[in-house]
Amino acid sequence: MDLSFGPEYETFRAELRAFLEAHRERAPRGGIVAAGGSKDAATLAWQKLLIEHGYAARTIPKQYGGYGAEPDILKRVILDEEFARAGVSAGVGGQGPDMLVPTLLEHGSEEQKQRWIGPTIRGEVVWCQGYSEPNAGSDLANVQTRASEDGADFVVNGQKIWTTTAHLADMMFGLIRTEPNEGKHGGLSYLLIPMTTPGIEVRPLGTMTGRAEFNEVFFTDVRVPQANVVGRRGEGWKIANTTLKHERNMLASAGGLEASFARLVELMKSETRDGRRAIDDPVLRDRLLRLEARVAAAKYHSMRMLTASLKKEFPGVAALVTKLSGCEISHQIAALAIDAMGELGVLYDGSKHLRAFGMWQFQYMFSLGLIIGGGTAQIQKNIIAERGLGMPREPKAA
Amino acid sequence: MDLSFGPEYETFRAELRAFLEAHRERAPRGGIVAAGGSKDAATLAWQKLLIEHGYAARTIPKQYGGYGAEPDILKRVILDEEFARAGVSAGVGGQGPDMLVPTLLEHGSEEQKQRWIGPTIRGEVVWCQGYSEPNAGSDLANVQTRASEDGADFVVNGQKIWTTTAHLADMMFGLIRTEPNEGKHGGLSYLLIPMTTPGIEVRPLGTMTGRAEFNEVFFTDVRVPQANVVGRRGEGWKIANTTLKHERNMLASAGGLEASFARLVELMKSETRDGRRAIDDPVLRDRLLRLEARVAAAKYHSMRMLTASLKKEFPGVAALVTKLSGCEISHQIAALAIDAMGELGVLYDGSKHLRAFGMWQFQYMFSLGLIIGGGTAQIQKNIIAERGLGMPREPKAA
Amino acid sequence: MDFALSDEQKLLEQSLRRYLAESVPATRVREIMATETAHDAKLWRDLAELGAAGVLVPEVHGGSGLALLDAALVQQSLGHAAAPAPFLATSVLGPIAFAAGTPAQQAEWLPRIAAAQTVLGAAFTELVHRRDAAGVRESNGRLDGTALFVIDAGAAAAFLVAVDRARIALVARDAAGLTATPLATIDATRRVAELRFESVAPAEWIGGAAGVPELAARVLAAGRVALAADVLGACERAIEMAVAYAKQRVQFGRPIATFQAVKHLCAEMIAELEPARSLVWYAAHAFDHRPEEAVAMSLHAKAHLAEIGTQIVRTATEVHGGIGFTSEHDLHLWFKRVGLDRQLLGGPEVVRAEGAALHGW
Amino acid sequence: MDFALSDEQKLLEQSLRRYLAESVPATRVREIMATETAHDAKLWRDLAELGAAGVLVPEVHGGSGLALLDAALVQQSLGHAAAPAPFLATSVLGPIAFAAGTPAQQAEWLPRIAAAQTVLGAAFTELVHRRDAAGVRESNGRLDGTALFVIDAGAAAAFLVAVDRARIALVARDAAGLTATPLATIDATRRVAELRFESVAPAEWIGGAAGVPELAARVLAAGRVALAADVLGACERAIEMAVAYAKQRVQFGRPIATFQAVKHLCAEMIAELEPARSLVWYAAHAFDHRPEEAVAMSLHAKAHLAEIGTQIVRTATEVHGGIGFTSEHDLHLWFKRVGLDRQLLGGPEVVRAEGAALHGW
Repeated sequence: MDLSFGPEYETFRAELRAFLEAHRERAPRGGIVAAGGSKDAATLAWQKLLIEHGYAARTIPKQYGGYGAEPDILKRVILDEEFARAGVSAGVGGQGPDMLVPTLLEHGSEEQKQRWIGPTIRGEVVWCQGYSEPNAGSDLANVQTRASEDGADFVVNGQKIWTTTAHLADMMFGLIRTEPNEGKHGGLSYLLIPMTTPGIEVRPLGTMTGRAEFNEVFFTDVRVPQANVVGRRGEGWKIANTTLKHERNMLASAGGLEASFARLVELMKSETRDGRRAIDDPVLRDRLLRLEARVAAAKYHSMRMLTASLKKEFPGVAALVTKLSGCEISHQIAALAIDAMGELGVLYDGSKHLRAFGMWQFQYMFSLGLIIGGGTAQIQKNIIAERGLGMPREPKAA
Repeated sequence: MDLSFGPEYETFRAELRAFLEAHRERAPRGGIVAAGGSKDAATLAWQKLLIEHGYAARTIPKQYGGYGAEPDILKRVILDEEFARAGVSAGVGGQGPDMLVPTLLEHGSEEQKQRWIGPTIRGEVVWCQGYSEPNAGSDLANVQTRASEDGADFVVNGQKIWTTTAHLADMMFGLIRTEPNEGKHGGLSYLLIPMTTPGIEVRPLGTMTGRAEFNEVFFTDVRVPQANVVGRRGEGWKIANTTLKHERNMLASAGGLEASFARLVELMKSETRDGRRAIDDPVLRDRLLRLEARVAAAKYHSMRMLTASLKKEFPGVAALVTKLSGCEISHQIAALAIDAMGELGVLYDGSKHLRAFGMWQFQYMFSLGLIIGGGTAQIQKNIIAERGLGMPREPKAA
Repeated sequence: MDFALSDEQKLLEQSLRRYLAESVPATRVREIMATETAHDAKLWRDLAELGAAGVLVPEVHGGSGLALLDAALVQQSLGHAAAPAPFLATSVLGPIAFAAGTPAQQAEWLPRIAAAQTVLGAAFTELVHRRDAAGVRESNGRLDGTALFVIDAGAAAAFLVAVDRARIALVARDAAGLTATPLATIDATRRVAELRFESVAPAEWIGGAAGVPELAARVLAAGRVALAADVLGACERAIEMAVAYAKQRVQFGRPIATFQAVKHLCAEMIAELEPARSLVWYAAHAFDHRPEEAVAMSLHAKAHLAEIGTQIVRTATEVHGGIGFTSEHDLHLWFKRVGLDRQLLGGPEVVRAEGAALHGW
Repeated sequence: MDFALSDEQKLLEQSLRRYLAESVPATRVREIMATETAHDAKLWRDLAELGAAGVLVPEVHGGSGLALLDAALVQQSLGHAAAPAPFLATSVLGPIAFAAGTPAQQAEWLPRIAAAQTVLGAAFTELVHRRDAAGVRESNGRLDGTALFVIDAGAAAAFLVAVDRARIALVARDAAGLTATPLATIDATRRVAELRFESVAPAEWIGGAAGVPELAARVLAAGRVALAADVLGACERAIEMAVAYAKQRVQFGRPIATFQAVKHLCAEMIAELEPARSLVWYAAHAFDHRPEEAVAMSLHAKAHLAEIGTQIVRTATEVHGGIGFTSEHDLHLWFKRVGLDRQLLGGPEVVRAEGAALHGW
């Protein structure tokens, strides 16, 4: 356990602060949330600057356009802290840099790496993820979107759902059934699909939050070169599972909880009821303290998991539980914020008196969507019990 | 919805109060908890007096030794309230009067009714229940204790567990496998077994509470007349399920929660921390109010269910959920009491400073035992979902 | 004596549910909630014909002259349908308040309520607490200040307004100096507003300018029981939807209703709901028949239903998986309805603190 | 930098676990807890040989000179074994307190702690709060009053005693005027007592009669982290037992581990425990390396582990069904150990209130 910030790190932090101070005017607006689809000139220029200084694409090898540094959690922590403190965009994020790039580094051909990693981390190519389907929600291996061979191409037909940023994306990485005779898991391939291909239609999918964070994507005779398969044909299920593990570095998610908790504290200091601040209500305050402990646990747990992953150690069941708790804590933070505001907490949609643009209700609903998404909590628990605790699978139905 | 206490009921209450005032010295000690195994002269005399006045065995037909009154919930409520208020024993209870007698009334032969109901309600014959076995816990139909025929008798071999009052009981009503070829459910009979029969051994079973509330009962070549089967052979499973429905009238259990909650309030008014009463701590008080609502819901729910059962209406899923919540509330009441006492709350075993003879820790642990007992909470939930909500059973394992 | 709904009550509930199922399905709810006031005059008149709008109005004034339990059953049915109807303010809080009114007030308003010829809004939040700088004060017969979170304000022709946190005034929507501003909430099936008073002359005081002791406590108690009943109905519906969906949705080759985890989620929902239903019945009954318990029981019902309701609509959404999170699917209507119910007239912590104070704890 | 146990720490943990598994199985725990003091001199000496008793004692005094994280790992292993050993008072609170002592005190006590040649009890409850009429006061150099819930009092040769809720005195068990009365708790693996002082001359003050600023906060923080670690170990064990039992117990013709409901109970337990482990590590680390966070993190660790610990031992009991409720089965040893840990040095509500005050909230 060594969390000391030695001189090297203090220097790193000081340089970063100076950099942010000097250049913050060049950063795109919109705070620290990494943009997932914005290709305006300011964003691309800012990302370029960040990569040059090693503040983005930090550990991506130089030959693919990254900064080529060794992984270093403490520097990762410092980066998160300082961008958050400065309230400055941390550059381009999203499913391309966070999910596709690690997958290509592990499974892609040299040609695929050369072609896609650079443009992706620079933000020039935006990706969306095509996993879920109407009948492949928690049962992801039930993917029905299929590709038949036609010369050097695949011809894809079917439908994806819950596809974030599909309306902005240049490319999709998705699971497609290419081997109809190979059973549920063995029949899938991990395919890279240009979103401009004729036959692709993107429709926004409204959710209970009232915003369209997701899309449906329809494929009708969409031609994709067979060369766009990552890894081998029929290995898509295995590769997608690796990608899921890469899903958004865990520190960032814990950092999000910390930031959200800090906003909750501010809220509870400013909202009043009969002139008394919410934070002075002992019952609400007790809930606040419970959450603070949970946020701290999530934060240090993510540091522990990241350490293990950098050391290539297998942390066992401990690695499987992060997802289950993160969204739940976010939901509970929002729930407390709403209760602290009382009737003000149910205002929405640009109402007069609305706090923080309705962020809290949005978070309350959206975090529930996340609890459901990416494999429902029920499936997560199966995985924890079976893979993590070695409990036997349910017997197959007769 | 008619909960009015009309003149008839006020008279009933006044008479009862006068009776309790006049005769309370004749009641056995030990408060209002109905004795389940005490056959001392004072108890039997008290029970006789209660039956004569219609304050016990109230709705049991006269020809079987009861008072023969029509069921009347409000009088039942008044009885519970007034015995509780007076702190006087409500007479003989336990598994004989509460479970066996309703079963005999419904399924017993005329001879069985004549023979057993009178002595049971008078407290002269004490019963224990023989359902659970080491390998038939949540899976009750897995009963292995078996009876082979030998002339007019059965010869019983096997083992029961979790048998309360077995060490005091004259008789057991139990599930015994009499039809080895009839499958899990169809092979059981509901058998009345004299506990004095040679070959029966009762061993106390210690629990985490530190007391022996339960027993194990071992059967070695125990001879029981075949005439002691209630209903028909092989119908034991069906009959036992009726008995489970009779299990201790539900008002009493809600009444127990109310009494326990009242004690909790008293406790929180007397326990202090740095001179401040527990009830003045807003966080503990909030938990108290949450529980008060739950206790009230349980109380009125039990009145609703009792009304339905007296009208012979089927209340559907609503009837299946009582058990799940009752023990849980009891557990939570005790948990709050312990937290309100802090370190004093973990004292036990006659320690100096111990509150209420350690009742709260006992309740905390024992209610957990009850949550587990009588079909674990997990099984209860299956029943609620399948019988109550019509959800399909799990497919059989291949 | 018995603890059950009467045959008449069952009939009322059945006829309402049948009407709402046929005439106000979710598609219709969505149409009504998309209008400016979320008010459907025909639906409102139909409710009058079914005896719902005037359920609490004395027969002499053209109503059914029933009790709060009956009103709670109506509210529950409305919650079950997520029906946009100004029942809470107009048909529950209105008649309860006017019961303390003058004969003239009663004669003027109660028949119109029973016939669904008017809509009332209720500005009672201040009876619970003040948020921000809200507050309506009276001085020299004039009202000044702001009332927040006015219930059923969409199509209201007049407002019942808590003044100085104790008295209740009746103010016409078009009174000089009164401005109503809609406040958008998560639940579009009902309309909440802010009222701004600038030297408004109150049309009337309910029970005289000096106020009626206990009137504030009475309207709050009735309103809270009604909100609890609304949650009850909404949760019934959410559970019905979850169970039905689980039976038809196939994953891993079988209906998800066969998975123990899904079953147990459903079992936990119903196990919470059924005792809560008994509590709501009793709280409503106590309002008319056990006055000494009425306030305490209204607090328990409100707080308890808010807590379990929030949990149930969340669980129902989880059982649905992704589809329950879409705006296309109807489930979120109930999710949001419960969200608003939870906070109106006091969130659960607030209500429990009142309960403790009532006990003298 | 890394957030992980060092190889040395893993080794320490492994050697302790191996020793405890072999030498202090539940059968042995039951034997020791049945004795009057629940103290096993051999076990205590063995812990010294394994470097556990002196884990916090500086090397110059014969200890390992390690940090609170190492001590927490020892405590966690003891919790995992439900081992009866006076580690908390003697080896955690003792060295932390003596660090503020005089060189003479250190030279006298620390080597004996490291060698397991003595046992200390800790009367620190008053630093948190007073229950009943407890309280130890100093007047003219004499101590009077009562200290409740003295930790590890069974075989203690001397007691560290909070006086006037701020200073810490060291009093020999056989001091004139001191009476120790055992208090029986649900957890028989550790012994708690009441101390009665009647004009007792304190043997020593730690850090002088004027007291050491922050010393009280420091011992409390260390003690709370250790108690959190004890819960962590106990819960690990409870989960191991539940998972193992579920794999072998057959009902309805298959191991209950194949039932989704049982699986999910186990998944929920471990999902709570693993992040909590990271929190305990950090809280222990902060004690030595992030002084500005040390107190806050000790409060979080104590309260959070108490809450999830109570839930986990309950769930583990439910997974076991009836057998887990018997005294014959060992599970209740951990159930009760967590029950005592929850309340010692402040229950969760108490600790969270301190946390809020620390924030200035």
